[in-house]
Amino acid sequence: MGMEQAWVLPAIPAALFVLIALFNGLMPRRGDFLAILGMATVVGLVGLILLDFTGAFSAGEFMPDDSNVFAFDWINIGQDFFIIEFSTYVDAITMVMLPVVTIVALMVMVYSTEYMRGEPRYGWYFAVLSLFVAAMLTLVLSGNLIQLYLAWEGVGLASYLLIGFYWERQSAAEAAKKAFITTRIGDVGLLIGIILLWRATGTFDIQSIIAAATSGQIDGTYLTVAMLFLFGGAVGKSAQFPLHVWLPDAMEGPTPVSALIHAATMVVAGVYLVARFSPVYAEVLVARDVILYVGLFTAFMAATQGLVSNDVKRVLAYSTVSQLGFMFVALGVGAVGAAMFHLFTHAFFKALLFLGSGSVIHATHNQEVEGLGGLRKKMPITTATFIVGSLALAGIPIFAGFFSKDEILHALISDGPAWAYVMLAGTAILTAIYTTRLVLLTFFGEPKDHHAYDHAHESGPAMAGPLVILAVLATIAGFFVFDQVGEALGLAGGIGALVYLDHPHHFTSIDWAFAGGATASALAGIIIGWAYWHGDARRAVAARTWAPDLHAFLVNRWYMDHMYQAIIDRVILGLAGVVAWFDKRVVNETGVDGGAQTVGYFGYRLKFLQTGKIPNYALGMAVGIVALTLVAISG
Amino acid sequence: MFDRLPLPSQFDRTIVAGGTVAVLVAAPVLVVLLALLFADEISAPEFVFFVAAAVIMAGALGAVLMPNVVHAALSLVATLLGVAGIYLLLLSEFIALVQVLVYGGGVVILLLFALMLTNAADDPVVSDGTQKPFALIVAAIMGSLFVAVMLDAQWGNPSATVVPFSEFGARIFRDFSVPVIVVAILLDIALTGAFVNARRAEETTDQVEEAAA
Amino acid sequence: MTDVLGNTLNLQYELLLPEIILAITAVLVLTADAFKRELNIGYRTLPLLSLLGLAGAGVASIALLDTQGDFARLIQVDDFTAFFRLLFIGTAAVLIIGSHEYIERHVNHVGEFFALLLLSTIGAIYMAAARDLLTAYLAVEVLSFSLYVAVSLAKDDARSGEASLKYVLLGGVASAMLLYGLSMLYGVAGSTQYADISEALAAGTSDVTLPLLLGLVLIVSGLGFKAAAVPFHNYAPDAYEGAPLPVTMYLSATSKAATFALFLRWFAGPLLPAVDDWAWMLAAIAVATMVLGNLVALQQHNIKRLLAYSSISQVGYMLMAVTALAPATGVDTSGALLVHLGGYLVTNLVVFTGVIHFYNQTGKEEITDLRGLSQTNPYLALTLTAGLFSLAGMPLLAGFFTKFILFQAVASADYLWLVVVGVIASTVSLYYYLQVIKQMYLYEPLVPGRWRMSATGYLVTGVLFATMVVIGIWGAPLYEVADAAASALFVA
Amino acid sequence: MIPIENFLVLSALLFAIGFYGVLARRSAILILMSVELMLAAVAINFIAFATYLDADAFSGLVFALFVITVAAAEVGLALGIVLRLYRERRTANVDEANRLKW
Amino acid sequence: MTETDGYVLLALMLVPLGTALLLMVVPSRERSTIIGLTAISSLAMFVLSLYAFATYSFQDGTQFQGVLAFTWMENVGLLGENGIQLKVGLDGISASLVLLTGIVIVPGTWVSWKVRERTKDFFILLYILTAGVFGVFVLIDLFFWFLAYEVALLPMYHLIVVWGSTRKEYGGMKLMMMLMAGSIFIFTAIFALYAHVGLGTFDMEVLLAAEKDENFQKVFFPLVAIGCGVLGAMFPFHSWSPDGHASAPTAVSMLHAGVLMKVGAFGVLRLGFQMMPEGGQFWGPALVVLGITAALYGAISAMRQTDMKLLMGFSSVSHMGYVFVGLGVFNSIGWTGAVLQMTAHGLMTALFFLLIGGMYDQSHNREIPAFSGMAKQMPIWTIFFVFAALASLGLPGLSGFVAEVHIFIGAFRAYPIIGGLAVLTAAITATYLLRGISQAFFGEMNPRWNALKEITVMERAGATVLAGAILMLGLWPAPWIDRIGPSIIEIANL
Repeated sequence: MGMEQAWVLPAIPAALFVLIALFNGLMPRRGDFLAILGMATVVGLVGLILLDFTGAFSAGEFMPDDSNVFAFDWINIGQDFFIIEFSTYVDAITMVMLPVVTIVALMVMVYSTEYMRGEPRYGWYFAVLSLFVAAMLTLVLSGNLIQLYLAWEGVGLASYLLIGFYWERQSAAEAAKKAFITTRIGDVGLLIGIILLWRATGTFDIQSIIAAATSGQIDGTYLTVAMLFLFGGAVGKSAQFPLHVWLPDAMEGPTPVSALIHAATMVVAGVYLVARFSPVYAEVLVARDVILYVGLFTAFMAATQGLVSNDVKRVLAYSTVSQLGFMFVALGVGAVGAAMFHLFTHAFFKALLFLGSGSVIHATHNQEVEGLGGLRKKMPITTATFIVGSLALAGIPIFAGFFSKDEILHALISDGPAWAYVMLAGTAILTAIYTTRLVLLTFFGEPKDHHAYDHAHESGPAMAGPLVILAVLATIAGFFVFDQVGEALGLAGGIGALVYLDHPHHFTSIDWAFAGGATASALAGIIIGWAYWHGDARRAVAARTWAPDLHAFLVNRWYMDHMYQAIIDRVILGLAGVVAWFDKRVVNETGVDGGAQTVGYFGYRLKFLQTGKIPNYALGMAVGIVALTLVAISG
Repeated sequence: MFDRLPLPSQFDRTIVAGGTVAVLVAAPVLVVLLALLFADEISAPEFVFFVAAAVIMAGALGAVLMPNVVHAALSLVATLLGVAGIYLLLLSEFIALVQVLVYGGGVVILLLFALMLTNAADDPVVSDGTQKPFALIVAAIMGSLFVAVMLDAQWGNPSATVVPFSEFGARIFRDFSVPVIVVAILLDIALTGAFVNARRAEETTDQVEEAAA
Repeated sequence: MTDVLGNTLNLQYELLLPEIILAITAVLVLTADAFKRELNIGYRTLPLLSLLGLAGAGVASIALLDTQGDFARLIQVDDFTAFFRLLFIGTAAVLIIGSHEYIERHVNHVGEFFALLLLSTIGAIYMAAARDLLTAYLAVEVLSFSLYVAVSLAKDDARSGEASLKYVLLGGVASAMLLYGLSMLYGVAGSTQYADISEALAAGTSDVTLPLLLGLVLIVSGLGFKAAAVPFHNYAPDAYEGAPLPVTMYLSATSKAATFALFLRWFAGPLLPAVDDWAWMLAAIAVATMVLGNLVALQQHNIKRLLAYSSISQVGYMLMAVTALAPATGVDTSGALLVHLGGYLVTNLVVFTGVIHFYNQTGKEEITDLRGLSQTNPYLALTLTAGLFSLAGMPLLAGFFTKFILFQAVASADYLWLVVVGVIASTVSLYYYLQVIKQMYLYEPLVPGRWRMSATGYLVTGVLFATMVVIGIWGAPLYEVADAAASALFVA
Repeated sequence: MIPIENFLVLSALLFAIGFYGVLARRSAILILMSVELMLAAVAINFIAFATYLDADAFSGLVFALFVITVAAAEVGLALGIVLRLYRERRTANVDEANRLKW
Repeated sequence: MTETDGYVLLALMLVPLGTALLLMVVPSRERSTIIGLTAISSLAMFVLSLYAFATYSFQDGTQFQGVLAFTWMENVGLLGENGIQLKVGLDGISASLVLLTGIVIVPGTWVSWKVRERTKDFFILLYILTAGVFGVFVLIDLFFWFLAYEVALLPMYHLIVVWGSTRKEYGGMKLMMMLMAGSIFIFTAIFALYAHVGLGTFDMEVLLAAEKDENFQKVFFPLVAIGCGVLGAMFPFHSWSPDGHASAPTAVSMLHAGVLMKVGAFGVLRLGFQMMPEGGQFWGPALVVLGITAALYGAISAMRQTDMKLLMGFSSVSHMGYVFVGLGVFNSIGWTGAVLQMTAHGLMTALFFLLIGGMYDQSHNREIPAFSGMAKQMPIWTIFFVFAALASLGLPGLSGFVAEVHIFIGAFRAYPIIGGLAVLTAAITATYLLRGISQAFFGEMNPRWNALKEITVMERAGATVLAGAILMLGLWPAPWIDRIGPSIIEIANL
């Protein structure tokens, strides 16, 4: 099993999707075990490919030849400048994505067997999960932009279907629609970017495009525009400002889905895309700055929103948006490695957090912090793992988040503007604060809703297991930064070594002083949070009274959804109304019917020439003759 | 039906009226023409022509202008006779004869009868149509156009030839045999038409006969 | 035998056989009618007798198909004549078979009616056959006279007399105009023989240009009246509405066809040299006719009147072809016109026979009375629909093919703009045909319950329908015949 | 020798006058009379042309002859119809014979 | 594809026509006979079209294959050698459209078995229409081409006014009159072409090969574009489409939106661009502008529609707008995209109308706001509907994307701005479709519709057929592209 067989990875879940979607009714347990087994296989295969890759890598070849072999024409109308081929392409970035996707997916599926038990459309759920995995794997493996776009929309579709899983709830349906359309707007940019790149290079093959772009074949501004459009796609998928609004609403979906799609994998597709094209972005610094500022702003904004949200999952969603912002900041300064690293770690601990919250929700059927509290006694495992995840998120040393976030800040201070660093560091503190808040309000203090509290119970093994595993991963994932760790595992080196191939920036250790600062700030955040929210529950709502306007501003998500809603209602639908009116009145009634009526009216007038009186008729004839004669003689 | 045709009073009044009009119109014209004739300004045929033309015009105008239908009919007679005169002038006496016989003898009487049968006797005055002014304009334009056309053209040199009376019949039935047949059919049709229309509708007659039977 | 000018006159009377047969039959019919009590014969005898005569005439004209020649320089017997002989005889036969019930019930003086029918057929044929102005003129009058009379024959219908009066008075004016035009032509050409006239015109008429133009104007107007072309059409709708339905049919079929036969004889024959002088007149009239006919038809509610206006607009299309009679493409254009005439005749007969039988059943003639016909008599509804669609030029039916041929001929004669007008007009026409069809298919019948036509009705409509479809999908034979007939026009 | 124009002008005027009659009159019979005027004009034309311009001055004459005949026949036919209408409507006024319209 | 395969093309027309004739003699009460007959013949059509599609394979230099000609009339009047002949032939473009027709007619027939009154007449007209459509695609003699074109329109009126719904009189009349008005232009253009070439023949191959003056092309291309554009619902001649579709019965909407509108676009390509390339080049930009306007315009006004069929009508306008963009950009990619889009949109919209009809027959209501949570009541229906919607909004892996990506790329190749707008339109499409879906299918079930049942078996079967085709084209377009692409390039090179 080498890289050339990489196409098998998506093939398996795709097949399972068809199988389960059509026949889940006939299967025991609606075929969930099939999905899980398939997923497990995929994980194994990924391991094999990883070894194959790193083996070849350690053998000194920077880019193994067989990484891009599998390819066939999908569309070929017979003109060489327009051929769309499907191909798999495996390189370091792919190698980071593959384990993340597959492992988290596996965890989530196992988790779901308990979480989703008894749901209607249980089989359908697993089918769509498989579909998602297939699409995601295609996305990360695709060596061709059209193929990438196909997979890109595929994951979008899966996300749409899963967010709308509880379609009986209008809110869920709306959220699904919102998610799809918002990302779709980003995809418009993506597709335009793709076609613009094709227009300049005449190919859709990613590596050829990168080669062409880096060799300066393409005019600078043109390339900038194209890459910005491309980034538009990333903005949509990865919920960056201004298209971030869909992700919080996406929490309408089942929690495991949020863990897989809206935390670990799909939303990082944007990061993957930009990372994939990082050499090109290195050419167009304007675009890269745009990325930096977008990421920065998003990170900060989302963090502030996370501070006040009372919905466990939404807090996590905001934090996801914020963390994605971190990644884009890294990309914005060209620190691809840091970005991918953070993606890697974030996947694990954010998935962990979501699953944890899922466990809570499962136990209490409540996801408002106002109804929670004191659960640590009832749900020890969940609490423990959740805290681990939170620490990772907050960036406390030895936990994964610490290393990756540290990388980002480091890269930023070294290559970015100072104020940006300050802002991001502040955001990091905010992160620690809202994380603490969440943990406190959920697991500590007194239970606020005793009824829910009484029925709460620890989740069973199917859910607890993944939590533990992910907790472990969330703890150790950070160590992959060290080459030693990597080598110890038989890899060619740490994650940095993998990703920074084309950069000299190899690091074997981290700048402890700098790290200390980061740690300190994180701790400060935790302390602030503790100081404010520990103890009784009433504090939870205190913020509202402390700074009502600010609070309202934050709770209403900086009023951005309102703004968008207003735009949609006033501008777009208004325009649509105008157009519809134009079509009805002007085109149809005036143009078509009007024309017909005019003709009819002439007929109506003319028919009165038929007076029925002989002399009139004769006069008509006479006039005819006279007229003809006049013309004849004059002519 | 003769009792419905009010002779003589109506009739001689008509004659008197017609006569006076004719004299009043014709006298000055006649005088002028005679003067010209004796001054050898115009030849005898031309004299005749102008006389006839005057009669024709007068009659025609009378026929279309006179409010009294009977007068109109009678002035039509004048026109038609004048036309016959023109025919004579054109050396085709046979046609002239036919004209006099058919029109003077047949058509006009027919018209008069019809007039009487349609109550013209009781109120002989029929006002003209509302579109009279338009009619006048259009007809005037038409006439002037036609006249202009006639005067504009360069007609070929006159080769006045005469068809001897004797040949007429022979040639008609030789050279124009088909038209003769066709016109026969035509007359038949006209007869039928006049008959079916003038006669009252079929059933009634049948009923009458059945009643008689 | 020769005439004064030494032209030999051949008097083969067999050339006139069909007409002679018709005339004799007419006389027989009249006699039979006159003495029907004495001979105690029923109504049926008259149509049968007339049919017999028509059959005889038909046989005779078929026998004469390949005898060419002229009769005393007055009647030209050639393919053209033969074409119209068969066309007219056929039409008359169809009329009799298709509407004898109607005639029995709704027509006065049936004997005279049949006689007139036969005699007018002679007139129509001679309009197509004459080769001398006088003969042609008399033929015109024969046809017109019989129509004047026939229009007035509707039983218990106050409209009939009025219609007839309008027709006869305006007809008189029209024939006066025509005659004046002819006299001008005679004056310009110095002869009434087509051949001499064309020679004279070809020789050049520079010194009598205006009289010629005036003559052309008046001839066009006179014939325009007979064909019911705008602005000489006003009598037509009234006459159509007032007349008994079979007569309406005859007006819109034979009378029009004969008029166009005459058009072709004259404008493709003696008058062809002066084409530049008259083409524009006809074009103008054609456009006016198409536009006005179609527009006013949109507003009609009486079937007869609707069909009157629709046939007026049809005249417009045919005049297009006459307009396009350029010497170069003359044969093709006239051939196309003949094709269209044939198709139009068949279609028209279908529609009218259908309407006649509808009237026989219901005694109604408003468009709205047709409502629900598709349920009370689906066959008739289908027939009428097909006929109307064919009139509108819809495919698989005669109308499409003939119109296509007509238009392509006109287009090839560089009158594309005329074609455009024509196509637009025929599209407008589709609207009012659809209005009728809508009544039949969309609404519930006023009087539910199925009814059947008479056997002859089914026979005639069936045969005509079949012909219509055959022409529509296999028009080649018709086109070839028409082409032969047309080329006969140009041999002289 | 009288120039042919004279006759032609005469007939033209006659024709126009006749047409005026047709246009202006209201009694069917008077209209008929006007038509007769027009036909007379035609006949004059034919004979004039025949006499002056036709090598064999005959067809024109015959034409005129038949025109006269047809005119007479037409009068007969038309009068029949007029009488019928009069019987039905008690009027020979064409303006009142306008039930058929539009 | 050999000479003998020409008879298959002939059969494509004759089968429906023959079925119509056969039905005429079948007594109308014998429903089973009618159903059996139509089942067989629709299947036959499908098989034949599939065979034609499969056997067609491009060969250099020859555009048409399976050419088969019967002289209809020649050397008479103005007609010269081969004046008018019944001539059939297939190229890659028509092959794919023939297949489309074959696919659509099958479910069209199935769902029409629900028609209760005058079933027989319905099928007679439907099959005459189908014969016309097949004719347009396979006939390569202008006379018969136009004849088939009109035959395809002819039955429309009856089908709508007799079996239609809401405002059928208006809708039917408007549709008929506008389409006929459109054919005025075609008629004129055909005659002009015929007279201009002056070879006395309507044979398309001859006319294609013949030299045509550039000015002539510039003058008469617009006529074709407008004439066929009306049938293709090109802005601003589209207004028959929403009303017509809204009032037409299900199968008719399917065939009309699915196939007949494509006839229009096909006409623009065949008669316009192929016959008068220079004219096409000259007017291409105008067509592009109209197309993109239609695309945006249709999409935006669809946002405001509440009647499902009206929504689909405007959506069709929008999608056909893509087709015209693809045609107008005047490059092989765009043209390929246009043809693909014809197929794709045909399948997709047919599926839509099938589903809407299946629901309307029960509820007699098409107002989206009147519905809610229908997914509970009619899950299968919902799944198919969402599927169709995804295809319609150009989700990759479904037919829409394959076609649209060609069009986008072709557009970008010529006019990037237009291309951008086109891509944007796809997003708008997603908006109005998903809005409607989430409103009608999801959320609380509206108790008013408790009585509604799942769509019938035949409808499910039909929907499955169409959905399968959509998926096939979306995932593996090669069979289509291998036929369309080369033919297009062949044309482009001419």
